[in-house]
Amino acid sequence: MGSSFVIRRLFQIIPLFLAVMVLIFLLVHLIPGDPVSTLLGDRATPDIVARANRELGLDRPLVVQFGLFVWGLLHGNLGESINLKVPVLQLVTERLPVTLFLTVYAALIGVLLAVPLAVLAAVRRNTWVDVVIRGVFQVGLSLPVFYLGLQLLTLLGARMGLFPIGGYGVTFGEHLSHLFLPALTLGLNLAAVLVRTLRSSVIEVLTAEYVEFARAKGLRSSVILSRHVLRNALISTVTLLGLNVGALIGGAVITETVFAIPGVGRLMVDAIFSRDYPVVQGLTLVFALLVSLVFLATDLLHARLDPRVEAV
Amino acid sequence: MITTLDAPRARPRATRRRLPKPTLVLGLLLLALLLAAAAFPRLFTPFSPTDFDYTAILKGPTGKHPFGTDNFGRDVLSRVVHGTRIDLQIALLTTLFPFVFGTLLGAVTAFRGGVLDAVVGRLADLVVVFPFLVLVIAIVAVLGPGLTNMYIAVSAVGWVSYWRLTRGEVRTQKGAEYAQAAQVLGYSPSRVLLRHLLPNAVTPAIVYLMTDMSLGILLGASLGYLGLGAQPPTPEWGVMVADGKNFMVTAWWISTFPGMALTLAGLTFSLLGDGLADALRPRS
Amino acid sequence: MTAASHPGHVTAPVTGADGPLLQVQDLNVHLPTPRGELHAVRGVSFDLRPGEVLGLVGESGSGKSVTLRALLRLHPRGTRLSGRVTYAGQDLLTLPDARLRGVRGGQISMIFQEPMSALNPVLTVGEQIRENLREHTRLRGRDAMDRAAELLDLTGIPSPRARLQDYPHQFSGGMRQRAMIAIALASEPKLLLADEPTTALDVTIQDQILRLLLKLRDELGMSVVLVTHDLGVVAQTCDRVAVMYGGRLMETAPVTPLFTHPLHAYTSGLLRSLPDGGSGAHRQPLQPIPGSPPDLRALPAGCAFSPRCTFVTDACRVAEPPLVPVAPGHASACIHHDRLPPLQGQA
Amino acid sequence: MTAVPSPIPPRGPATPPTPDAAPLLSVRGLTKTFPVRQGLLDRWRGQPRAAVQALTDVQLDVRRGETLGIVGESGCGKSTLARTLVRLMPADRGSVTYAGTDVLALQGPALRRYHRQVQMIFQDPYSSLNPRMTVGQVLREALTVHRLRPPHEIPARVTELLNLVGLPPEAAGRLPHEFSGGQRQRVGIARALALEPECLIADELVSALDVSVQAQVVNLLLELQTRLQLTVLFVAHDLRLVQHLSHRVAVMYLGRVVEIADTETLFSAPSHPYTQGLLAAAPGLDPTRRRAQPAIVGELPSPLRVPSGCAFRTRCPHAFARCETERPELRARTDGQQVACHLDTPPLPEETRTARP
Amino acid sequence: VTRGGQLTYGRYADSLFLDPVLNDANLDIWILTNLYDTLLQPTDDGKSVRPGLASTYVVSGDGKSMRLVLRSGIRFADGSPITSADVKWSLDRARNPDNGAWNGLLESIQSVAASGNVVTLTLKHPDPTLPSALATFNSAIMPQKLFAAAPGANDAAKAKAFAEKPVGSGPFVLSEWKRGSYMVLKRNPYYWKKGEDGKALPYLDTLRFEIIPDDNTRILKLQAGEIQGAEFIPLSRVAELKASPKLNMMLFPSTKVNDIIMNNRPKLKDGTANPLSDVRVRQALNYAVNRDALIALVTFGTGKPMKSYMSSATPLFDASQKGYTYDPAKAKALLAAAGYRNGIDVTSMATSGSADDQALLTALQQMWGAVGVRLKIEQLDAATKTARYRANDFQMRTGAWTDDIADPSEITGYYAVSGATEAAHTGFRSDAIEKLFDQSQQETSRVKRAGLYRQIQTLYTNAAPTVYLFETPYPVALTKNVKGFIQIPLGYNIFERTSIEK
Ligand SMILES: Nc1ncnc2c1ncn2[C@@H]1O[C@H](COP(=O)(O)OP(=O)(O)OP(=O)(O)O)[C@@H](O)[C@H]1O
Ligand SMILES: Nc1ncnc2c1ncn2[C@@H]1O[C@H](COP(=O)(O)OP(=O)(O)OP(=O)(O)O)[C@@H](O)[C@H]1O
Ligand SMILES: [Mg+2]
Ligand SMILES: [Mg+2]
Repeated sequence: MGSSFVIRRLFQIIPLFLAVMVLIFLLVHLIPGDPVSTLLGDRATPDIVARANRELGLDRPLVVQFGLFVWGLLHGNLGESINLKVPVLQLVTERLPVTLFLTVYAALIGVLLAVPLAVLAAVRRNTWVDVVIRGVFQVGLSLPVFYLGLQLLTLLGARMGLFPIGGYGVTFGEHLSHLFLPALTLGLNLAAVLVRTLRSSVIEVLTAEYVEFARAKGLRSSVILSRHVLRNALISTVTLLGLNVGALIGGAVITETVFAIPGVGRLMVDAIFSRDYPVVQGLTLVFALLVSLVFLATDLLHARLDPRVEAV
Repeated sequence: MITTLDAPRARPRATRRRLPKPTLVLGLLLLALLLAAAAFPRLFTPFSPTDFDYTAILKGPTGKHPFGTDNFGRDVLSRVVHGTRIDLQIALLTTLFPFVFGTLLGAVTAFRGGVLDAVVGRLADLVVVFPFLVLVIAIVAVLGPGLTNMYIAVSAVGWVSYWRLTRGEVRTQKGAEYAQAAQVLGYSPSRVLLRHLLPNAVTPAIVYLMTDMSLGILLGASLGYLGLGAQPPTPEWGVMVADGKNFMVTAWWISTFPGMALTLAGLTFSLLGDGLADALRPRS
Repeated sequence: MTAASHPGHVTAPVTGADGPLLQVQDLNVHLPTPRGELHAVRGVSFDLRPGEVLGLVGESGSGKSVTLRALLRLHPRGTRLSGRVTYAGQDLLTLPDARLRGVRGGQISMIFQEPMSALNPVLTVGEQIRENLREHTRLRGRDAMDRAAELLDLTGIPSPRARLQDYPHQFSGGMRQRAMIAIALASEPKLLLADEPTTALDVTIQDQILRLLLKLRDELGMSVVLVTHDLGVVAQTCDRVAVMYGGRLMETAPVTPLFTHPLHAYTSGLLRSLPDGGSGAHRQPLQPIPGSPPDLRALPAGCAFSPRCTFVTDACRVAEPPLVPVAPGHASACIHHDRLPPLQGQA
Repeated sequence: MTAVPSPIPPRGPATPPTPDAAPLLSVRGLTKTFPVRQGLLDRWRGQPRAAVQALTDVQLDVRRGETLGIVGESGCGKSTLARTLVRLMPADRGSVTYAGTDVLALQGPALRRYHRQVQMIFQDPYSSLNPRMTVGQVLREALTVHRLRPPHEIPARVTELLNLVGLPPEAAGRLPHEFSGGQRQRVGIARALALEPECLIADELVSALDVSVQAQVVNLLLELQTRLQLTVLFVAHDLRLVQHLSHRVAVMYLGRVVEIADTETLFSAPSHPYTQGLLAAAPGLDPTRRRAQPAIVGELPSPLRVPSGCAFRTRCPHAFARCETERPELRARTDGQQVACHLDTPPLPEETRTARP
Repeated sequence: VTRGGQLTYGRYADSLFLDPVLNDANLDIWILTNLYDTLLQPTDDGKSVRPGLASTYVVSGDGKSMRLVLRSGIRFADGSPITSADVKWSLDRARNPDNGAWNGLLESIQSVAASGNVVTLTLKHPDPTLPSALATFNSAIMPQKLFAAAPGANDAAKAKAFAEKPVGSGPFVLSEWKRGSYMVLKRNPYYWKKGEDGKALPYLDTLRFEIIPDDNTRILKLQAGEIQGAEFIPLSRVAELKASPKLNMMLFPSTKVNDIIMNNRPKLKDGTANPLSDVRVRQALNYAVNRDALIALVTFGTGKPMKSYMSSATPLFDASQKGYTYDPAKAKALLAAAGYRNGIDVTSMATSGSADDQALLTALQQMWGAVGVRLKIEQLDAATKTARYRANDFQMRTGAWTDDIADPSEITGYYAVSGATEAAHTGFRSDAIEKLFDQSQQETSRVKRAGLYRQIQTLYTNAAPTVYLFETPYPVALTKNVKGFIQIPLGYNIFERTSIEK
């Protein structure tokens, strides 16, 4: 695989980014309402609004604003939040790690839950074990994130006092314990998606001829499961994870609200609602970059796991 | 005239009239229940879903109100039952356009390939790198909240999955010999595509459609939580769950029953999806 | 029960050992299917001498693979097996799992039709060979490495040490089949079960692989059960042949008599339906067996071949004829075996 | 002969077509490559880097009324050739002329007319029929789309077609999965015949069928060809079948035609070392005659990296320096045989067949 | 009282900009006085003022100047003394018409003179609201030197930098701020005010604000003891938390009024005729509201009916005001009289995602439906709603108001007087009210002002430019051991006397 592969892929991201940029710029500026009105509240007089607009450069033609946005971008400047009056880059560096932590944590929990259970369900397919596993995850798939989150929070957090309620904490250990419930919430949702697909892919692997060949070689079941089945099942897991990362980050928007986590998801929603253009634009680009990188990482990981991918 | 060399051997009739799978049967039964609730809500409950009853605010489940009442004294059962219509509508309308458009586009781009395929592919990339919910929120913010705009927003994003599924399937099926035969028989591309390829390539999309329907309801709920979904006093399950969350401690029934309805609908669609996957698979 | 446990043998050409290596008696396999059990293998009996290559032929769905897999109990969950499979004095059908594992891949190895799907795509060929060595030998580390290279070399793969690091997809079809054979040979088995090992290959490669099998048989003295539906392969490779139809053995015979004097209507029909392969274009009608291969769910009463048989009489439809010895080393389940016309151009 | 009653009265050998007639179908310099793409998710797919050389400068003629057999190892481009001839695939280079018209340039109605004349029948009995259409629908569609019969005559024609391929009329109401493999191939043939073509291209028509059924379909093809004066391109890898059916045979290796000759010549005096090896490698039915040595050694090269010069040189026992640098062209030998080999008469491999008891 | 300790207080959203002059939002305003001190301070009931950094203030006889004397020994949180120059600079900055949205409160000041510890304000005209204005956040006294030392080319840039780590003279000083997550305030050791024990306030060592947007989560954290106080308890949970033995559920009186703001113009923005331009229709809508039921449904019994456009906690609220009673018959009659026998269709904008707006409008739909008014709810996100409102492009909207200054002039200027914002964008205009208001703005006699305001309130109620709904308190829940916290009617959270008892 090599660096050329990575470089080529990175180059492909550039036109995508241009498009994302134009789209998001148009989108946010099409939204009725403006940041100043929102900021200043009902009572601000037209003078005050006009002055604020002038100060923020929002009275200029859209094309000029777009040009300035791109110009800033080229200089590594994502602009400054109208609302919070801090550079967007600062917001991103402060909050992105939180969301990343949450997303990775959730993905981990989701995979750790889904993989063994999906394998179990596949091995015991059409028995009650299978039915129970699939049933439970079906429920998980049908419940809104915020509902699931609040229920977990009430039960495991408040009633049983097992986990802190919300927040992010300061140390790594605190992150782990604070983010456990939100990560579990997201992870359960993800696991529900994973189990469905993974189960059938494990069944497929289990009936593959190389598994039969492995049995014919006299290998014990544990070896067959861990070496032959799981490794292949992981390939589809990785692909699926990659494809779901957008949804995972999307789900973080609501989870972050419920669990009072200062991540980019909540920031994004707030920014949309308050028409904080620079924040929306900056964050969207960061999101897009992130998702693209995740796709790239998925591909690379896939290529590592599956030697066929790199063929030719 | 060549005489018949061997008598065609029809498979035993049982093969054809095979009973549908239990999953499909259960799914259809549940769907029937949901449709009945949507069509004739009054059969299930005498109360209006929107009328207030100041004398019965936040009352727990009783014989009169089996699911209790909410903070306006509205009967939760009748709100859940009347919500069926809205939620089935959400399930349908959040997925209908993406399904039809995405599937057709997928079929056409896979069949045609070339520039069209590449352009649509880039477009799909664009949609995919945006976090789904964020994009939907942004679009709803542009258009204003409410179900109709939610449908528009979801459609703008949702077609990609169908496009991808159908495109992949058509690309596979395109190689199948029956499809090549249709081309060699001199059929027009549209006939080959619509009459031969699409019916054989649409199954994964239909199966996904079922999952997507429950995802649609969930999305409605999430947008409801953010205030962008169904508007009051419309009884919509997701919004009911969201509204009820403030009463989760004091009046659990307000959010629990709509939550169960959501799960039931999700289960229905997923059973139907599994069942349809079986039923639609041509036997060979 | 049939009398098939004592059909005679061609003298095994290589080893002089007497007594069968493997003895299969009245093997029955009931497979679970969504539409109820399927009786896929019905009372199959045969035995196998050391160093012998037995061909198991028959059309698609006749039960060849199921028979072969049943020998090692490689059947789907819910399958019912009955009968006896005696190997080295033990019944493989009742052997405890742990001991069976030692036989599987150790004493008796198996190879499959599709090398691409039988090799795990995500493990290197070397890993897949060493896996077998770890299970059945005491070789570890370097030694295992060396042995693996040796095995690849034995199957005729050039620069074997380097190829150990390759993944199956980096091999060509013929090399994959060789690699699978190398894996199967890792434990120096006494018996190789080969399920259509060359069907997916080109004739020139098929030629090489079959030749390789015969060479290994000669060098290592192992026996081979070769499942195939290609009569040419049988003619070129096997010492003895068992013909299956509808889950039963129809005829067992040394290879030459089978091709010259088939003693079952089905075998005869099969050979007759093939183009005779003279020197030029013939463009004359062939002589097909009418009808289509049987559906195991709807077998006729009596002989399974009776609906397609040109020699059928009422007697054929009464009961399934047993496989009985009809000539030295030659057994047939055809009650009209003595009334079959000779094959054209032979005899 | 046997006592097996044959439904088709045996005939004498079919008269070979007149060799001097202008070819019905003529292929010149046909070349086709498949770029191999790399990558995982479609959207990130990169630029083509390598290409499968499926057909290289293929050159052959098919005469009216004859059966031309095409043999060769798997992946040598037989199917690609067949598909290119019926315009299922565009060619990179070269020309295909059918009765004087340039096939590769046909468009719209002209292409439809061509398809009425040249039909293809397919290998896979399971995938060559639309699983959702009954046999009747399949045949009716062919008849209606091309307006071959007025609507009221269509049912009768469907029955007639079914009859032609030996299926009963009630087969029209069944779905493909209700038929056996051999019957499906008959349906496939009926579908092709619905257009009343002059030329049939049969790609591995019977390869997927059981031996006992193969002969049924082969007989049907023979019968139809004689009755309807069809020209047939018979693609197969079973040498015995090809030998039985074809007037002439073309041998392909890695995308190239290496030898064409009439069947008699090719099977009795193969000229190209590959043809020789191929014939030798085919397992004969006589257990008493076994060869001790492999017919050809070495693996088939990857079509992505076709050897320079003569593609067969890596496995050829007679290869010499020129084979590596210069590609041998297909040249006519005196007896109407065309061979692509630098050696005029490569020695036949020595007779290594050994008799066994 | 117990001294020391840390109080963690759950807020629903984070502050935005901690500059007293340039800020815009309640999120800032309501905690600013913990960081910045003012010359005067509002009393706990929010109805009058008391000395702050200035120990005394005297208004001249003609009402055209004010003299304030600074306390001695007062210091900023960094230990530097507060001088009258700081005061002059701060007030000049606060009243600069180019600065922020609040400079109008100090509009009457002609000039500020500082000498020694005396500050003299010269006024353009007598201004009865000035003491209140000097007790308002935007007149906070800031350290001129530190501000000038902040990086930045102009006032705006410096303000931005300064507000990241502000230093004032309030009871606390900002020590750490992680935006959107938490804010830590430390005790200001130089604070001048003394506590019950005679030692300097505040009692707490640390005050920590945690940002917890979700109501339920905030409550769960409080119940789990992870935080000691939580603001904006949903009113639906008040009864439940009141019953909790571990918590003090506080309902602090507020100046918050909840109403429906109507467009009184004859035509709507899209050109259609607007029935709400008829005073009878507007009155009918007021009569058709069952406020008691609303209070039960929407505020869960915590609110009280509005009797005037201003809250009963606003100074000079006229206790004799009756507002509107619930009288559907009269409402129908008025509608009929206005010619709308078949009822009318109206649309109200609501803030999407606001459970209160939803509950309120759902209830109003029912009540108005009973008299033939068909209400359509149009949910818009806050930004769109504000933009539409500001452009007068609406028919009705949910409205809420909280006073920022302890004086009725602010709300009156916004609601009743057709200034720059056209009487809360209603388009309502009453010459009588305009005249009375002008008078009241120069009237220094509290009694006379009260009389003027009584007339204004009566006139306003009769003209009914808005639909009166209810007043709601500030619901704050604290653990039982938290003492001395107060949220005054203006919304300020006052932690200076808060302590955590053992
Ligand atoms: N796992 C299974 N479950 C159910 N039925 C099976 C299973 N495996 C095989 N069968 C059925 O058992 C019968 C015998 O199958 P088997 O695979 O032994 O045939 P075969 O002779 O090997 O044919 P082929 O030449 O096609 O490989 C067939 O009817 C097949 O459909
Ligand atoms: N659509 C395609 N895309 C890429 N490569 C292809 C495609 N079709 C065929 N090929 C490649 O072209 C080469 C020739 O293939 P083709 O199918 O013509 O061979 P064949 O002679 O018909 O083989 P077989 O006997 O296995 O049917 C092969 O290497 C094949 O992998
Ligand atoms: Mg088999
Ligand atoms: Mg082919």
